[in-house]
Parts: sequence; C-alpha cells; structure tokens
Amino acid sequence: MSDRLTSLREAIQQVFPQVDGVLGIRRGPGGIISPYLFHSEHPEELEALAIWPKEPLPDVLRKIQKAHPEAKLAIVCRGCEERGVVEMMKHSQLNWDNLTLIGLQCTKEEAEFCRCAKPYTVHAKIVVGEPIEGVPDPVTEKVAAMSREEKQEFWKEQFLHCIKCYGCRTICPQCFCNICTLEDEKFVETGRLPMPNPSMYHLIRAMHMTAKCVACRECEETCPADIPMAVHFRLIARDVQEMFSYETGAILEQKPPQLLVLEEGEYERTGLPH
Amino acid sequence: MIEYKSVLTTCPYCGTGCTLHLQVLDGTLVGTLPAKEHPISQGGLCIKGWNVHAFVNHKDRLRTPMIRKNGKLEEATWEEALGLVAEKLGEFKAKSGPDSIALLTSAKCTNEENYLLQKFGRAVIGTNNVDHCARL
Amino acid sequence: MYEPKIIGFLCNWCSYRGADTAGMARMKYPPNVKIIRVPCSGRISPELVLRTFREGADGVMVLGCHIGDCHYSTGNHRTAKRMPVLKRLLEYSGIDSDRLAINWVSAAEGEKFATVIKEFTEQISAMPPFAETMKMEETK
Amino acid sequence: MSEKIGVYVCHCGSNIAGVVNVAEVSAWAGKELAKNGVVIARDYKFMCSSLGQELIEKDIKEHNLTRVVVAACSPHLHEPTFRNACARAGVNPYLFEMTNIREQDSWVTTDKLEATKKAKALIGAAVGRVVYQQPLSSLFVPIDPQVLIVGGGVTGIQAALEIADSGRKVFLVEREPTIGGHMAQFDKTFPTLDCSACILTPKMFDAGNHKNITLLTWSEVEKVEGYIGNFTVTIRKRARFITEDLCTGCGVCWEKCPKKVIDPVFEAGLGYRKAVYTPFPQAVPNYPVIDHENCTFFQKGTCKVCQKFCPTGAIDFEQQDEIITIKVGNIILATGWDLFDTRKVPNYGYGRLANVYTSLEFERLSNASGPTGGNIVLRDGKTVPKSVAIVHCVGSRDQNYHPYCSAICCMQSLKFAHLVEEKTGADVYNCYIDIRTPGKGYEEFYQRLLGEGTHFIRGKVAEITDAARNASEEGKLIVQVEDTLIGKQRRIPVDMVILSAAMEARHDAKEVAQKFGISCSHDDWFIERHPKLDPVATMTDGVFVAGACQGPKDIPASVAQGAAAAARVLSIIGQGEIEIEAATAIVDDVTCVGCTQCVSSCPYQAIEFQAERGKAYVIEALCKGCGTCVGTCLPKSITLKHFTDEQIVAEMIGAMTVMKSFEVVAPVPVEVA
Repeated sequence: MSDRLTSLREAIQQVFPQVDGVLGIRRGPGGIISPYLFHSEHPEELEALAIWPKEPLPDVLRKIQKAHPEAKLAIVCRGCEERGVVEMMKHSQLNWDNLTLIGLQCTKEEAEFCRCAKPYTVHAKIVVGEPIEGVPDPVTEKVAAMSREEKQEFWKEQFLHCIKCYGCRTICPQCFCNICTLEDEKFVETGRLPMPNPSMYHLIRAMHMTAKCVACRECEETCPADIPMAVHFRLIARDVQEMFSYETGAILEQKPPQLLVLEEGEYERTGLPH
Repeated sequence: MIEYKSVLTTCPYCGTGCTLHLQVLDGTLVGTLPAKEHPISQGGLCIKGWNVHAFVNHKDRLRTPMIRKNGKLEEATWEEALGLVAEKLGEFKAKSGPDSIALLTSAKCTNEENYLLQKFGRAVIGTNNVDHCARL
Repeated sequence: MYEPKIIGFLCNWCSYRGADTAGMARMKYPPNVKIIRVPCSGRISPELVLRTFREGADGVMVLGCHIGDCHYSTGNHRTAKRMPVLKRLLEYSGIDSDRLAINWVSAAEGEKFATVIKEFTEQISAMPPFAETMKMEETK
Repeated sequence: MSEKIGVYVCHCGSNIAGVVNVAEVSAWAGKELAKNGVVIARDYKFMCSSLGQELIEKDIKEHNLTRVVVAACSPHLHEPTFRNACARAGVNPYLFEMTNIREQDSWVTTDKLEATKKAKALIGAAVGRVVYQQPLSSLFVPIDPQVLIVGGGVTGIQAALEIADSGRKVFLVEREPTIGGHMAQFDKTFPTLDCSACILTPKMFDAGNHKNITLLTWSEVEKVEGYIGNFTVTIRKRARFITEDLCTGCGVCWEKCPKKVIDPVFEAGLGYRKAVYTPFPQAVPNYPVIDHENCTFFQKGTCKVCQKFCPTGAIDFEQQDEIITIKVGNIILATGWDLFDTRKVPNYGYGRLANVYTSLEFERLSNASGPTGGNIVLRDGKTVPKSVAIVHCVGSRDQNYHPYCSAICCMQSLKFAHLVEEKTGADVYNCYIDIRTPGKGYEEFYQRLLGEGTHFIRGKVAEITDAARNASEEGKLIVQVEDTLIGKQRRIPVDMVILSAAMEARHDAKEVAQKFGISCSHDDWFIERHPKLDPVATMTDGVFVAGACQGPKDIPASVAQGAAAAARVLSIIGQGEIEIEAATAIVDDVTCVGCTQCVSSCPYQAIEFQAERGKAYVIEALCKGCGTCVGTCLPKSITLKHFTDEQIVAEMIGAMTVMKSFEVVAPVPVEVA
C-alpha cells in the first residue's frame, strides 16, 4: 500500500507542472478521507494524500470542470473511475482534451471489496501500481442463478428496506442530469414507503444504467439498506456486451449502442421475433 | 487557483448525527458527500442529508427575521424581532399566566441549544410546556 | 379464469394500420388488448412500459414496423435495442419477461396482427394476474 | 376539473351499433366519466355526416366544451374531419381525440358484451388523455413547385406531361438509357390491337422535347432528404461516355461498333445490340450509351472504333458519373414492375426446353421491329410453329409463388392467341384457371377469340416436357394438363409454349421504398394511403405512387394513375404552402443536461448539440415527430408535442381504470355448518 502511495505522490508531482490541479483523495482533519484538489503551489499537502477507500471522483471532476471549462485538470483514477470519466466524456459532460488521467491499479483486496471484474485502467498514460486480474462477483452470480420466483422474492425483500434516500442516484458518476425521472411523480410514486412492488424506482434506474454503469459500486456502498442494486446493472451490462458488443469505458469512440441503428447481426442476438 | 475541498460536518437535520462532507468549490457549496469512514453513518445518508447543501444558498431561504405588518411580511432587524417576541411573551404571561405559553424546539438545533430552550421555558417563563419535533 | 388487462403501444403507421386492416377484414380476436397509438415504437420509453405494469397491466405489447420499413426510417431500430434490455431486466427482477411482447406488424399484416393479439392474450391468460403475482398495492 | 369534455359515440350505421351497445356506452361515459370532466355524452348514427359534425359544433358553443372525444372509426379515416369540426367551433384541433371502436372493436369482437366493455375502456383512455392535450398550431412551409418523377414508363411519362403542360417543372428520372418502359417492348395492345409503339412514341417524343421536362435517363436516385414541399434529391447520372451536347444521334457509333452482345433488357434476351447502343430506334433521348461491361476498350484497353467514326467527336471515354442535386416539392414513383422469373417453376421447363417462351419474349418475337422482324418462329429462327400452347397464371394465383392475380395475363394471353393465329395459322391452346376480363371491351375480345377457334382448356398446367410417349409426341413439347371441364388428363403436343408470367414488384422495390420513406406490402408492391379512397398517395406526404409499382395493372389503369398522381401533385402545388407536422419534439432548455443521447438517436439528424450552450436543439422543419428522442432522453427533457408522457400515461391509466372497474370480486364462499 505505502509503495503505491509513494509512487502516486511522485506521479502527481510529475504532473503538477502541466495542470491547474490534481483531483485525488486526502485524509483530512479528523482523519477522515474526502476528495481534494491538490495544487503544485502546495506540494506539502500531498502528505495527506490517501488512496483508500475510494471516493466518487468523476462526479467531483465534472463539477470542477463545469465551473472552469478551460482549466487543465488531472485526476487520480482507478479502473472504474476511468470508465466513469470516459462515459461522461461520451455524454458531453467532460472535456477529454483538458484532462490528464493518473491511473491507479487496484489491489486484490480492493478488487474483492468491489467485486470488480476490471480493477485496472486502460487509457491512462501515467499508471501507478501493477494491474491485476478481475475477481468474481459472487453476489451477481448468486442472483443470476436464482429461479424467477427466488429473484422476485429476493428483490422484494431487498427493496423493502429502501428508504428512498436517492443516494445511489446522487452518488452515481453517470447520473448527471439536472432533473431526474426518478423524481417524476408520473413514474415514481411519492410519499410511499416501503416502495410498492415492483419498485419503479429501481427498475427505471436500472434501465437508465443501460450501457452506462461503470461498476464502481459507489451506489451499493452508500446504500443505508445495503441493497446490492448493481447486480441489476451488471447483469444488463453483460447482455449489452453480448448483444451489441459494448463495454462501458472500453473504447473512446464507441457510442452507447441503444442510441444507434442496428448493426449487422445485432438483431439476431436480441432474441426478438422475425 | 481553483479551490476545491470537502468540509467535514454533521448533518443538521436530526439527532442521528450522520456525518457528511460539504463540497466547496471556490467558496460555494456545490454538493454533499457522505463520510465513508465515519462510524455513525458509515458512508450513508438519507434523502435530507443528501440535500443539506441545497438550502444554504437557496433563493427562498430567509436571511433576516420577518415581521408581519398590516398583513404583510416585512424584513426586520434581529433587535426589532427579538424585542417584539420578548414584549409579546411578557404580555401573554402577564395576561394569561406562564402555562399559556408552549415552547417547541427542533432536531435541527444542537443539544446545547435544545437545553437552553427548555431552560428558558422553565426558568424564565415558568412553564413545563416544552416539546420537540423528534418526539412527534 | 380472469380477464387479463393488456395495453398495446402501437406505432401509427404500420401496426395501428395493421390493426385497422384486421378490422377491415373482420378478423376476430380477443378484446383484452387496449391500444394506445404512438407515432413510432421508438417513442415508447422503458419507463412507460414499467409504469403500465405498475398500474396493474398483466401484459404490455409494443408493436412497430418491421425493421427496415419504419416510417421514420430507423426509429424502430432503437425499439429493437432498448426493449430486449428491458425484457432481460424484467427477468432479472423475477418478472416473467413474456409479459412484454415486442413484435413487428406491417400495415398489410392484418392477419398477423390478429394472430399476435390472439397468441399473446392466450399466453397472458395462462399466467396468474400480474398484480397478484407481485402482491402489488394499488397506485394512489 | 376545469375542462369540459364532450364524448360522442358513433353508431356508424350498424357497423358499430350492431355489436357495441352505443346507447349504454354514451350513458356510461356521461355518468362514470363525469369526474374526469365529461359534461356531455351522446351517441349518433353517423358522427362523420354533416349533421353529426354540426352536433359537435353546436355542443361546443352551447356547453362551452373545451375538449372533444369521438369514438368511431380509425382516426386515419376521420381524424381530420372532426379536427376541422372542432376548429370551426373554436376548439383547437389538437384538443380533440379520436378513439377507434370500429376497426379495433366492433369489427373484431364477437361477444357484444365484451365489445361494449372494450369501447368503454377505449373511451376512458381517450378522456384520460384529452385532458392533457395542448393546443398546437401548425407550421406552414412553402411548396417547391418542381416535381420529381421516378420511372419513365408510360405512367411516368403521362404524369410528367400532365404536370409539365400545366407549366410546372418536372425532372423525369429513368434508370435505362431511354424512357418508354415495358410498353415500348410490346407489339400490340389489348383489346384494340393497336400498335404499342405507335401510341407510345408520340408521348415519348413530347416528353423528350417538353420545355418543362428535364429528362435524366441512365440515372438513379441516390438519396432523398427533406419533407413535402422541400425535398432535396441526389441523383447519380451514370456516365454514358457520350457528350450529349455534341451527339446528334446519327447512329454511326453503334453501326461501327464491333462488339455484339445479347440485349437482356429491351429484347428480353432474344436479340442482340452493340456495346454502344440505343435500345431501339425511337429511343428518347436518342443519345447512345456505352455499355462499360461489354465495351472492348473498357475491358481490353484498345478499340475506340466508335470514337474514330463519330462525326462530332461526342465519344468521351473519360466521362465520369455525375452527381446532381435537385430541389423538388413532390415526388411521384412510377417504377413499374418486373417479370416473374419463370425458371422458378422447374416443371414448365423454361431455360431447359428451347421453345418455351416468356410473355415478354413473345412480345419481342411478335414485334415487327423485334429480332425476327415480327415473324413468329421457333428458337432455330426459321421454323414456324404449327401448334402453340399459352399457359396462364405462371407464378400468379399460386401459393408457391405469388398468391395474387396479375390482372393482365388473361387479356395478354388472348392477345397472343390472336396474334399467333393471325400470323401463323397455328392451333392455339389457352390453358387457364379462370378467364378474367373485367374491362371496357375486354369480354368482347374474349368472345371474339372464342369465335376465332382458339382452344380453351380450363386447367392448371402440371408439366411441360419433351419426353414423348408416342410417335405423335416425338419432337414436340407436351403440355400435361387436366381439363377440369371434362375431368380428363390431357397431353397436348405443341411446337411452342408461351408462359404468361406474373407481374411482380421490382427486385429492388424494398430499397426504393426505404429511400423514399414509404412502405411495401407482402409482395413488395408499394402501399398506397388508402386502397379505395386514396390510391396514389402514400403515408409519406409529398410522395405519390402510380402505375404497376403499386400493384399489377394494365396500360389504361397505369395511365389513369399517372394522371391521377399528377393531379394530386398539382393540387398541392396550387395551395402554395402546406401545413407540416405540428407534433414535433421540443427541448426544455432548463432541464436539458446536454448529454447528446437524443442527437445520436434521431433518425433525421434533426437535433443538434449546441456546444456553447451545452444544450440540444430541435430543428423543427426537419423533425418528423417520431419521438425516438423522447424514448431515449433519460431526464425527459425532450417532449414530443401531442404525445407527451402525461398524455400517454393518462391514456394508459384511463384504460386501466375502466378495465379494473369491470373486475368482479369473486364472492367469498360461505361455509355451511
């Protein structure tokens, strides 16, 4: 761990001259970690640099860049955060040209915490740490293996505990809209807890995550009810990859497939009638 | 220089005491993030906590006391407002006795503030009619 | 035996006309499907389908032009891409994805329209009522 | 509820009222939907009649109705009628909603009770929706008076002449080197037996010389953009390798050209042409074309004989395809038909048995300007047949090929029989399923043929073979057919067989339809807007169809349709401007986050991302109102007018509420002690 931290400090020092700030995590006063924008003017602040637990940095980056469109910024990003940045770029939420990515490869323990299939960066030019293989996702596998009735019971039980804090939506790096369909009374009933079954909130959110979820697990982490909602997103992501050969964050030029016309062979893979 | 930092604080909404980071960009509040490592809230927040930053700079937020004059709310100074409250409370107490007055306090206040309010009720006004929104 | 409640979202140019064609040919089919006309199947967002289920519909149909015949050239391509995802999501949530039918009916295919409706109604009739399956509470 | 809704239930004579209890439905709507704002509900015999419309108009004024719902037939039929009625009475036409209780209820439901319930649910849906409808005003765009006609057969020529004569500019695009189409190939026309070329060539000449007609032959439409009144069409004018300005059409080039090739198009494979050619002497325009595939110079690099002999230096081997962009307001498709490939019926032996001919081959064979100079002879080029069989319905009225009747084959076969008999005196056998002669003078022609001694055998030919069973069949083609009128199998030995092949849609009809944004039927014929009442318009405003591309038809019908399409186009041009779709998409600038999803998903590139504002923007004139963007937009910042989420959800809830109200709660069984 300390090795990676030292290397990361060095990498940031190296990038400092070319940028107006480096977004990372620091262990602040009170010993609690939070996102922070490091500056070359204050290299001593790097003493407080931290790397774990991770914070939802892409969304912070979006806010900073929106206020300072011309600023050259660097971001310390793990595989998931890099994917988040790429997908935001595809949705015109970030200006890729003004960004420098400092890749931070996750350790096995970190990857296991996140049940991450791709705990490494692919686009970052500066990389800290050695990439490791992805780890299996036992929760998703467990749900995938359930019968229909078991799934229904499972989710009903999970969603029963939802307190509708909208935390999963708010923390998601891909939920950058100004208004949200989940707050639209036409689709999600207001003033009802526990949420009526089937949970419109979760189903709509899962649909909105089509070709968008970057598997950062921030939603699950922040959920006060510990709902493994990313299981839905992961299962759909698999389908999207299988049907439309799309993986979030993988190819910079590839647009989200559901927006485009059918390509050769795609229709056959959708399972729709002929 | 672009300034971005997170300010650690406690959620003001209820007595649970969830901890959160207010995100400050160039001196303006832009968002809330839960404090992942805090033992109380463990990185979670409720719908109110997630939105604490929203009211701070909201255009509808009251920034001065308001006094209704001729059926219309008008801005007033603290001197004026507190003077009016003291005057009226004294008036009611003199006319109808201390138990004609009740004090309601809020979960959005600190423990110390709540303590002070009940002390004020019992010692200054002389009533036990003290209650708190979290009890409801 | 119960009467399934089915909502059909039909594109204005092909499927709705296909339904008209079936009518003009006096083809008989069960009355359970209530048709909502939209310009193109591409107009149907997944939220609308989910909302319809939430309202207690036992089945939902989204019918559009055949791929390649869309009045709006490629509007239905988007239907063909987002609806399969929705179907899988339903399945992952423990909802029988056969409750959502995606199909293509051209203006000429009155017979196919009647068949599609007949088969879907039969299929849904064989399932228990959706609200019962989900132990669903009424909407407000 | 501040809205006052009027609900009108149409009887449509007995079409609806015979199945749906309309009185009950309207009473129900007046009572049960009062909470939704219905203040008046009526049923009436024919809502679309002028009296029915007046009823609505009167109610709007008397009861201050703000919204109107009519439950009747398909909105595709009468939505405009009722919208206009509302507008006349001062209610915005978009505050009207029509629900279909005829095509989608009374005509398709057997159970009267169920049909009545369905009608209620549909009305419930419409009432739910209409409350959320917003008044809209239409956008008017000017009509470009220029017209594009695709296909230079007799239909296209007729349409072009009609429009050009009225003083409007026409672009006539033809894929082949000359206009004229199939009619130019024919010998005689039924039932009058006048020479096809004699009546067609004057029209071709007129079209070629008309000051308002621009002929674009040897050309194809590549791309069509825009909408009624404002189409931008990209046309590829293929290289002819002839400089048109210099060519006089003298014909020296093709006389001198050393390369002879079979002409598969005009001569239907029976005759030859040169590598540089005009399909026939009366071709319009009369400039030849160099056939790139067969030209010795293009294939081997030497020759250029034509260039050497051309007196005006018009041959240009360097010529490139030219891309022309034109602006037109309306388009008429008259792309015609293809002949059914008779090889698909192997038991008829075409392609294997030399003296089996297709109908188009026979037209060339019999044509005085054809390869045999009009002599009806066998493939050896000299033997005159002594007996000829004509097989009807080859590929038509056949579940294995085309289920439809090709409409022209009976008359064409009768014509063939007459020509064979007249020119060769041969015995003629017409093998038919039914003789269909609906047309002016057609039945009379049939009667005449019956008198001329042609043999008529009612039966579908099973096989045509050269396997003789006895001496009389030796060297002959034997037609095996069951004569169903006498109930006997017959084997008829003949010298020649003519297959009256089906008319089928052009092989690329689907592609063409897609290009022009119209649709095709099962058999790939273009679909008209209404089979009876609007036979030449299509579902795409500004695009019309005429002639055999819409379905099999003969020359008189094709010409009539060409003229009809021209009249429709002229009437639109005469209006000067036209109302376009009011139901377009609109972006809410406050909530749009600029994620560009809608931009990528628009089939018409009608949405642009304005980077400086970070917002999407809909170009209204390009928006066709499909709503694909709305289905895509995650925060629902983009709305499709007249099909908003509120409206659709309210419509759905309206239907669901009524359906749920019919659900009878099962009585709890009482336990008897």
